[in-house]
Amino acid sequence: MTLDSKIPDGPIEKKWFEHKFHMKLVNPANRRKYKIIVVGTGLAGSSVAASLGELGYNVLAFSYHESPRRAHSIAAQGGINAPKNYSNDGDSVYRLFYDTLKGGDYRAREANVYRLAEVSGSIIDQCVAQGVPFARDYAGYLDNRSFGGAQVARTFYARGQTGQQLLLGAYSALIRQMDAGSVKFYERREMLDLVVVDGKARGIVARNLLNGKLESYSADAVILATGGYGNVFYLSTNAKASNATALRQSVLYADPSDMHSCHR
Amino acid sequence: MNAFFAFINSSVGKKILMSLTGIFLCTFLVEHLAGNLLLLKKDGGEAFDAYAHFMGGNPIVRTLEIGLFAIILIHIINGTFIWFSNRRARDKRYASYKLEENTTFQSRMMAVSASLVFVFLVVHLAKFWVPARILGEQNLSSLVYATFRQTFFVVFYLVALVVLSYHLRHGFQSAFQTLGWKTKRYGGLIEFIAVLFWLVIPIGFAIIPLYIYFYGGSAVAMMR
Amino acid sequence: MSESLRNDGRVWVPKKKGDTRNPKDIPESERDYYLERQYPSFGNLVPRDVASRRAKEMCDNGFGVGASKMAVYLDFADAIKRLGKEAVFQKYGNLLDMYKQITGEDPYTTPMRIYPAVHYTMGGLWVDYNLMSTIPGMFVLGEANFSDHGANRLGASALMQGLADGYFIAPYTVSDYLASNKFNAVSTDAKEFKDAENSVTATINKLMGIDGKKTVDEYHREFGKVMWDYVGMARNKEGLKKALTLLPKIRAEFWKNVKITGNAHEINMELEKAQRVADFMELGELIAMDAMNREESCGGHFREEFQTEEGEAKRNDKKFSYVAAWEYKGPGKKQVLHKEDLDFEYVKPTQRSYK
Amino acid sequence: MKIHLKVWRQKDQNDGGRFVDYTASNVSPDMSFLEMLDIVNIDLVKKGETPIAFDHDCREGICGSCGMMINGRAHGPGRGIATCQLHMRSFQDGDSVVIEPWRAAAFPVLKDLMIDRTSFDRIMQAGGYTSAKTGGIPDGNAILIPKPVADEAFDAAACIGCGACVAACPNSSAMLFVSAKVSQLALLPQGQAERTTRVQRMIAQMDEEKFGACSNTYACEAECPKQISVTHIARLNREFIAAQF
Repeated sequence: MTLDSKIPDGPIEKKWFEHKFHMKLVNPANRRKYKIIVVGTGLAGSSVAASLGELGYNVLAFSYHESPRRAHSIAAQGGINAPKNYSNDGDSVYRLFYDTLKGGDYRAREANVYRLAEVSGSIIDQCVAQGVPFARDYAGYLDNRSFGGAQVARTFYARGQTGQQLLLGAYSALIRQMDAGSVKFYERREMLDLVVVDGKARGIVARNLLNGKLESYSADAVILATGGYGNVFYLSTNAKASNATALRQSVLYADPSDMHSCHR
Repeated sequence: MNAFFAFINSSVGKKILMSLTGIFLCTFLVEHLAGNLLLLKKDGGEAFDAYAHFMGGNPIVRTLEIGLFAIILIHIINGTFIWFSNRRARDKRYASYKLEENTTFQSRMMAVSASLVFVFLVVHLAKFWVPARILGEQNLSSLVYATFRQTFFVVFYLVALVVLSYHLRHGFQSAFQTLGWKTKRYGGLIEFIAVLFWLVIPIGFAIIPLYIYFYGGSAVAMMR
Repeated sequence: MSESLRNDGRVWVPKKKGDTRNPKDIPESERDYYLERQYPSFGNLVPRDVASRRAKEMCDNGFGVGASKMAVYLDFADAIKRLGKEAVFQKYGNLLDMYKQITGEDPYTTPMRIYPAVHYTMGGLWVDYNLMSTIPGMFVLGEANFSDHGANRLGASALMQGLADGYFIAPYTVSDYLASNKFNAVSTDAKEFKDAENSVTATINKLMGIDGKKTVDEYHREFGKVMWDYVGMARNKEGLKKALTLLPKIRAEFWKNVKITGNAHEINMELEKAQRVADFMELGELIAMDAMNREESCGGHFREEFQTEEGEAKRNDKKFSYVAAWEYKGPGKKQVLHKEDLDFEYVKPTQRSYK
Repeated sequence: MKIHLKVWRQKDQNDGGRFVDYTASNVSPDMSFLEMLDIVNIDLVKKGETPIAFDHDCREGICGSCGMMINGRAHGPGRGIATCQLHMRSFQDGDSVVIEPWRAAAFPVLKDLMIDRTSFDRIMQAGGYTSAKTGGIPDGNAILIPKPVADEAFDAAACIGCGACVAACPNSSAMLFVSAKVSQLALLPQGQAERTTRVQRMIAQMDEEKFGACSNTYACEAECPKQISVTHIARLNREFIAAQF
């Protein structure tokens, strides 16, 4: 098996822009014909389910929690980075890209990291629009603080509950789509197997945690947003239910030894 | 009309109705007390009787009186309705429930104090309102003086006023909370005005039977 | 506790080994603000892999504080003096309250005692630029994929990556995938679904049928302790070797001796936990194997044999500038390593310095 | 420490349920209440019995999963904490502790101390959001929000949806929960477009879920782990009245 990262050509600041243009689109009228499964409704899962639902796809979202609002993204306290340079201390997309790559000790893909830095500004705008109460100064402007591994103040925060507030933002986007009928949420379901048909991911088998019944769901694409595996180390700040079960597939684990520590 | 029905039928709408009727009844108390204080005048009840006569004869007042009864009824029926639906909201009781650590005595006793006030109201109407309005009693002051010379009625009224005070201690500020006026800025002011209703007014009412019982009786007798 | 506390909190240990005095009684001159001393330009704001390692080092060398001696102080006294208690409360109030509830100590008056713990995993499922895994049609987002943080994640970037993937990347790439492929309707009655259901049922029945002596929690703790001790913040060949002999033993014992009560047709949290722990065990071994294979130090992966004179992670870009992706070959079988080389066109790798 | 427990055990939704006595020995004062239950559960499993089911996750007081009635108090003794933040140092050696699930018609018991709080999600679904679309959003600083307003909105947004307000309320009313969201979005400029329909729909859904009416006892505020103020309920009421015009 060869690993093709499919990184687009061109200068780094143009890669994502060009790639977006060259990607194929689904006609808005045809989108409802596609079914997409999203497993996990933390930050990544809720936000993608909401965004795909809004585009018009038929989304089935699964969580082993009773509600998307319980996901462990909630426990991230410190803040979220974005190179808005509101603090006028010389921040830029390139500097965030540089800091992230350096902070990661040069073991990440340049193109991915650049794209992350590039879109991160829009995340702040998105969250503000959802009503996330970021810290503000007296004039009403967004406030920033500094954070480990950077010499600029680019971290946006909501007291010490940034993760919770961002998750509630994504959750609100998700329930809006549930209200609109484009996303159907399945609570207390744990994905136990991925189903591959003709070489393509086409569904999942999940256990209904309330009655133990196995339930199968088919779709045209499956998105896993199932979080990390920090609980492999019993001594972890991760929530008790943070798990790796859904990851157990004949796919590749990359850099599994890079685990991460923080202050407790 | 549909929107109004939905509004009044919602749990918050019912509470708002409760608040509005409650506040109206509070204003009635002010008027009622002002009139009754005429009983303290040492004129053998003349001023009070004139007042009672005016209230009984004036068609506008009589119409308002019907409104008053309607509002009392709405307050009672609506309150009962809310009480029952609140009971249903908890299908199974707690084995251990320390509500007293989180709430005031008055707030827990609203249904009880309401029931007691209702009992009082029935006695009160039977004692004074029925003779005055239905049986055509002209000399209401004498009836009052006679009643409050009896120890039983004085004690009964005092107890009722204490219960009413408790009901208003929670009810008055609660009405403003339900109407959304108990904000950080005006909460203090509302608590301040509330003192008038749960303390000053009940004391005002209490003075009348006490005064008659201890002093008024002889004073009136001397005038006659 | 959150890393953000290091913004205004100062990290220190007593200069004297095994100092048991109350922190308030230790004068300034006898405190070692070691992060500020060792990293004058970043000070308390060094990345978390560095801060964690230094804290561990301080404790390992006998400078740890508290009853367990496995903690360092994080002190807000200066910040409170400079900004006032109210300002500190505004910024960190709920974190400090949380600490107070856990420990019963007031962080506004007594320095907090902190120690590193696992918090986030940088590794994950391999995905391409479109966030698609090696299985067509399966996308992986957020912490579950490996892609953006490298060997160490900067603070305040986890939330960023989760939302970037979800709002602004996957909606485009998933659409592209759907538009580029043809899909026949697949019913959940298809053989592939039935097979998957049967294999899941078999695993559940197997777990329920063991009826051994030890609880899932006990295995999790036992396994986790081996992971923490030998595959944790600092690793070496000997330790990893030991872990790789201990871990399979624990796993084998788990499958013979775990006890799960109740049945599989009701709410059964023990069964749920058992399934997760069974997976952790396979994954834990893989982590150890990968750590063994990567003979260099980088970010959160710290091999004691590979460090600079100053005790920092020493990379070996010649040999290990690649993403290690392991192919799962079925239970009990050895995973196969695939490599994706990392090219650096814009930012040339240098020795990280936060001095 | 030794603690005597009286725990509500209920097999499933249809089971009548009953109290069962347990003893937790070797409890250290530094343990959290949930860690104490973990120990009881390990003993139960060893004895071949089913462990006590209770919801829990982050154990840092932020996810809102845990919650139980402990000696007649939502989240147990103490103020401003969730069950996971309650520590055994709040009890004395030999104490008796009664543990029950939240009781409300809108929160059916699933098993033991686990309840179904999806009614909260259905209320949120009825309007607890802004209609922000993904992308195409103005810059975060294009909307100025003065600090006092942002702070007050935050106070409301701090709700973790644990249900303690409902559990503590003598009427099982969800007004504090609903008001937290309505108040947050009513304060912020982003929430203005749906201000009217939001409050009407959310209250209608709250009533449909069979939560009780608020009688302003303020038991909710007293037991809220995030100490959300009842002034938000006042704002909810104001919003509801204003929505009629």
